[in-house]
Amino acid sequence: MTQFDGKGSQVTVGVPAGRLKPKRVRRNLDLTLWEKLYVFEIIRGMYVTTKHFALNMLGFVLPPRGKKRSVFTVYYPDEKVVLPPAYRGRPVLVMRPDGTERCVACGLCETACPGHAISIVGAERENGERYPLSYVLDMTRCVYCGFCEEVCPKEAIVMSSEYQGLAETDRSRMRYSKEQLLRSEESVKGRIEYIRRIYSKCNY
Amino acid sequence: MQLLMFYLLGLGAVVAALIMVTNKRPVRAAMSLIATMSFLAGLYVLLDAHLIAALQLIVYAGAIMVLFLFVIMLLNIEEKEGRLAGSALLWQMIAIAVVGLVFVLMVSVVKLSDNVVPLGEAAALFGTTRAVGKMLFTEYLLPFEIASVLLLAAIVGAVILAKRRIDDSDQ
Amino acid sequence: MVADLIESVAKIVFIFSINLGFFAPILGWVERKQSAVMQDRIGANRANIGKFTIIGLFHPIADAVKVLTKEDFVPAGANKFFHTLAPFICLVPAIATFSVIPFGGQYELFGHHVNLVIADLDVGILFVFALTSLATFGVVLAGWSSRSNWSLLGGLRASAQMLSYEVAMGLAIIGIIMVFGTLKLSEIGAMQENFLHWGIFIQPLGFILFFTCAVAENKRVPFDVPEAESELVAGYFTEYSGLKFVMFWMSEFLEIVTISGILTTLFLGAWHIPFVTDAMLLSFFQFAGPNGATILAMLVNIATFFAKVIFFIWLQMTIRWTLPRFRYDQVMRLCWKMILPLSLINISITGLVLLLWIK
Amino acid sequence: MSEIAKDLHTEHMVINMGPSHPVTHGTVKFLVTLDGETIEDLKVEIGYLHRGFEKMCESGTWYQVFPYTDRLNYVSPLINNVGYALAVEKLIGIDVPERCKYVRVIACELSRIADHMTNVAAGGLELGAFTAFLYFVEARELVWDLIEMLCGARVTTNYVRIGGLKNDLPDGFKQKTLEVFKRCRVLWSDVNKLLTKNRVFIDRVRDVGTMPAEEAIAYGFTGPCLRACGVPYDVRKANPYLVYDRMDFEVPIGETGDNFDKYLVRMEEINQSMRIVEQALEQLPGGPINVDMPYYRWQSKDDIYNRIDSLIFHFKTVIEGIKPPPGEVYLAVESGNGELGFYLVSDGSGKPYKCRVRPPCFPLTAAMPRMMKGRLIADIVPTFDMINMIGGECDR
Repeated sequence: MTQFDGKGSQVTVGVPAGRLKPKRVRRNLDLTLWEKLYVFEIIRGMYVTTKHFALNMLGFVLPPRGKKRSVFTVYYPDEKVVLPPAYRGRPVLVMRPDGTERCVACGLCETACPGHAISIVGAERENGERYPLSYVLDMTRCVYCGFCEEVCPKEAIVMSSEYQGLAETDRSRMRYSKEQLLRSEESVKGRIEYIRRIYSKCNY
Repeated sequence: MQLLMFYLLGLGAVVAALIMVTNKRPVRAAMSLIATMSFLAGLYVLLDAHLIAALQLIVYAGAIMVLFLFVIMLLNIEEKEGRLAGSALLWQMIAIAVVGLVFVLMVSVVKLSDNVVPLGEAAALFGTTRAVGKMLFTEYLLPFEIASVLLLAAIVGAVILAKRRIDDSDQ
Repeated sequence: MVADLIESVAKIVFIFSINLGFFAPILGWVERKQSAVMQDRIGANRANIGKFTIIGLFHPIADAVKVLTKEDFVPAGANKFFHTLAPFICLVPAIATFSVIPFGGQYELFGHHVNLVIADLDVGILFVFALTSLATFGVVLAGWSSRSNWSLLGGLRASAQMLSYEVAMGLAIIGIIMVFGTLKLSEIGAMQENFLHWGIFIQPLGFILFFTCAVAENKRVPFDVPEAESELVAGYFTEYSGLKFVMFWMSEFLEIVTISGILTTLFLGAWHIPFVTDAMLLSFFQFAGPNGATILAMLVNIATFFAKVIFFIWLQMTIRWTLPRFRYDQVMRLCWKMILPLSLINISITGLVLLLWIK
Repeated sequence: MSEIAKDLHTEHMVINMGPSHPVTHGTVKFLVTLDGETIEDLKVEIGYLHRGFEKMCESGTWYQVFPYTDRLNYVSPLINNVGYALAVEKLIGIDVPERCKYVRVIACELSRIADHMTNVAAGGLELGAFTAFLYFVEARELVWDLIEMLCGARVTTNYVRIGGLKNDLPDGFKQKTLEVFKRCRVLWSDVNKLLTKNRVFIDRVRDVGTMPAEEAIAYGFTGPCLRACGVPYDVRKANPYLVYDRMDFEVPIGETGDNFDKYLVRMEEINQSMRIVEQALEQLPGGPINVDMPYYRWQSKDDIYNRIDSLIFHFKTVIEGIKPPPGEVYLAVESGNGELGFYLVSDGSGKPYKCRVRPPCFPLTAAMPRMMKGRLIADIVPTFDMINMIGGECDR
C-alpha cells in the first residue's frame, strides 16, 4: 500500500492523488518568546480553569434552565440519569397476567447466548404447553449483549432497565432463578414496545 | 535558664558527636552529625549569633549534609562489622588523649582570660546580619575572598576528577 | 513578664490552632472541592452525620478516622527507625516555620507592647530557609529507608530538586531584602504600609521567581517529580501508610500555608489593606475607645493577612490543577538555567537602582 | 586513574514497571534497566489481559462474535463491530443498504471521537494535567450518551449485525448530536488552550518517542502514530469502505512522529471526525438498514410471530448459525489506533474456522524499546500514552 521514495516522507500507492487530503498539523508551533516564558501560558491556562470554576460556582447558585447545577456530575443515589429506551439492563423474564411465564423453554436464548449464561430445563404442563421447569441466568457470565431478547420468539425475555443490585459478593447469589427473574408485563411494557418497534421488520 | 539551655544543648552536641564517631552505620553517623550541627546552631543562638546559627543550619545541616547522605545512599555502603585492630585501637586512644588535652588547655585559656572587657556598645549589634555583613565586607574582605578562591579551586578539582573518569571510560 | 508570657502563649496557641486545626484539615477538603468545581464535578460530599453533609466538610473528619485506624505498615527490609523518623522530620519544620511570620503589626494594648509574631527573629527569613532545608532530610530518609526502588528514585529526585531550589529561592529574595534593608519579617511587613511600596510592585520579577521556587520547594505540581504518581507510583512515600502517610500530606499542606504567609509578608503588603494606613484604621475605630480601637484594628489586620494567605493558597491550588508536570531534567534546567540567572540579574538591577537613584 | 574509574562504576537498576503501576494500568509490564534515570534497556511484556479472543470466536457462531469484538478496543467498540461485520459481508459477498452505510459511518466516527478524546485526555492526565483529562472525559461522556442512545450501552455496544444493524437511529438523534458537538467543541478548545501551547506540556512531549517514517512502516505502524511520522496513510482514504469516499475530510499528518505530533494528529482527527458525522447526518438517506437476505439475517419479529416457515428458519439460523460460503477474507478498517484487520476463514459451517485479528497497537507496543532506549524514565509515560496500547486489543 505504502512505499518510500527513500527520503522518508512522500508515498502512497493505490491512493489517487487528490482524494487524499493530507493536512499538516503544525509541528514546530513556533513558540514566541512570550510563550517560552512559561508564565503567560500558565496564566492563560489558569484563565481557562478559573473560568470553569467561576461558571460552575455560579451554577450552584443560579442553576441553568432545566438543570440543578451547571456541573456535569449526577449525584448518583439521589438523582439518576434518564436512560434511553435502548438501554440494556438486567435480562428479565416476562410474566403473563396469570402469574405464569411467557417462556416456552424453546432454548433459543440458551443457544444464542455467547457467554452460556442461560440454562433451561423444559417441561410440559397438563394442557400440553411447554414451560421452563427451571430457568437459571448466571449473571457472572452475562455480558448484556441482548441476543436473548433479540432471538426470543415469544417476547418472554427482555433487557429491562434495571441496573441496581447487580453486584454481589458471592457468585452463588448471582445465579438467578426463574422466580427471581420474573417481572410483570406492566413493568417492562416500554421495553416490549421498543423491541416490537426495532425488531418488527427486518428491513425497514 | 540560659545556663540550663547551654548544658542541654552542649550535652546533646557531645552525645550526638560521640554517636557519629562510634556508629558503624554510615547513615546513622551522618544523621548524628546533622544533629550535632543543629545543637551547635542552638548554641550559636544562645550566643546571640542568630545569623551564624541560621547559616549553620542552611549551609552545613541543610546543604552539605544532604549531599553526604546522598552519596552514602547512592554508594550503598555495606555496614561493616569488623573490629579495630590492636594497633589502630592504640593510636585511637592516643588521639583521644591528645584531643582531650587540647580541650582542657583551651578551656583553661578561656577561663584565665575570663575577665576580658565586655562587648560594650557593640553588643547591641553583635551577631546581627548588619554587623556580620559589615565585618565581612570591610575588615575581613581579603580572607573572605580568599576563601571563595579556595572554593573555586575545589570546584575545578572536582570537575577535573569527574571529567577524567569519562575520558577513561571512552578509551 | 506575666503579660509577655500570656502574649507568647496566646500567639503560639493561635498559630497552632489555625494551622493544625484549620488549615491542615481544611486544605484537603479545599483541594478536593476546588479541583472538582474547576473540572465540572461536584467533589467529595458523601461523608455525613445523619442527613447533613455540609458540602463534604465531614470528609476531613472521616479521613482522620480512617488514617488513625489504618495499619501502620513498614515494608520488610526497611530501616524501621528512619522509616518512622522521616515523616516527623518533614512535619516539624513545616509547623515551626510559621513562628517567624508576622500575622499582624505591632500595637500598644493596655500599656503593653504587642507584636503579632511568635518569634521576631533578626534573621527571620533565613530561619525559614534553615528549617525548610532540614525538611529535605525527611524526604531523603523516607526515600532511602523504605527499601523500594521507586522510593529511592523519588528520594534522590527530591533531594536534588530541593537543594537546587533552595539556592534559587535564596537568591530570588535577595532583591526584596536589599530594597527593605532588613531580614526581619515584621519590619518588612511594616514597611509595606503604603500600597505602592508593596513588594510585588517593587520586585515583580523577584515575586515570580520566588513563587516558582517556593512551589518547587514544596514539590507541588508542576514540580512534583519526586512523587510523580504516573512515573514513580508515589515517589518517596510509596511505602507509607496510615498516619505516617498523612504526616507527609500535612507537611505539604502546612508548607502551602507557610509559603503563602511568606509571600504575603514579602510581596503582598503583609497585614495592610491597600490605601489604608494603620493610623487611618485606628481613627476609623475611634468610637471603641483607645484600647478597643487597637483591638479592632488588630483583628482587621489579622483578617487581612489571612485573607491574603487564602488568596495565595487558592492560587497555588489553581496552578496545581492546571498544569502538567515537568520532567526531572527540565526541573533542574529551569532552576539552574533560568531562575538562577534571572535572580542574579534581578539582584544586579536592584543593586544598581538602589545605588544610582535611591542613594 | 583506571583505579578511580573502577571505583566510580555505576550499577544498573532493574525495575519492574507494572503490571500494577499507574502508567501501565495492569495490562502490560516493562522490565526497565536503568542507569540513574536513563533507560538502558526496556522489555515489554504483554499478555496480562489475554482472553483468548480468537479461540473464543471460533467456538461460537458467526453472530456470537459481535459481543466479543466490543472488548477489543473497548474505547471504540463500534469500529470493531463494523470491521468484523464488513469482513463477514465481504466473505459472503453482500452489500449493505445505503442508509446502513451512513449509520455505520456515524457510529464509527463517534467511536473514534471517544477513542481519541480518551487517549489525549489520559495522556494529559498521566503527565499531571488532571483538569484537561476531565474536560475530555466530560466530552467523551456526552459522546457515549449518544452511543448509549443508539445502541443501548455505552461500551459494550453490540450494535452492528451481519448485513445491517441492530436498530435504526433513534428519534431526535441528529439534533442531540449537534448539541453534543457544540459542547464538545467548547471543551476541545479548552483542552487545546490548556495543553497545545503550554510549554510545560510541549517540553514533555516534543522530541520524545520520535520514529522515522521508514522504521515506523517497517515496524508496521498504522493510524495516528504512522500519520504523525508524516506518512499520509489512512484506510478510510487509501481503501475507502462504507461511504468514506463521499465524505469531505482531511488526513492530518505530522513530521517526526514524536509524541507531540501524535497528540496534534489526534486532536485534529477529533475535529475531522466531527465534520464527518455532521456530513453523514446531513446526507443520511432513507430506506432500509438491513439487507433483504433472510438467510444471513436473524428473522424479523413480525415474521417470527406470524409465519411458521420464518419461525422454523429462525430456529435454524440461531442454532446452526448463518453459513457463509467457504473461503477466506481479510478486511481492514481504520480504528482509533490504526488498521484493525480481520482475517476470517470459513469452512462453510456455522462457526468461523479461523478468526484472526490484526490489532493496530501490537506493532506500536513492540516499538516501545526502540523509542525508549536512552531516554529518561519519565519519558515512558507520554510515549506509552500516545501509542495508546489497549490491553484488550493487543493481547486479545
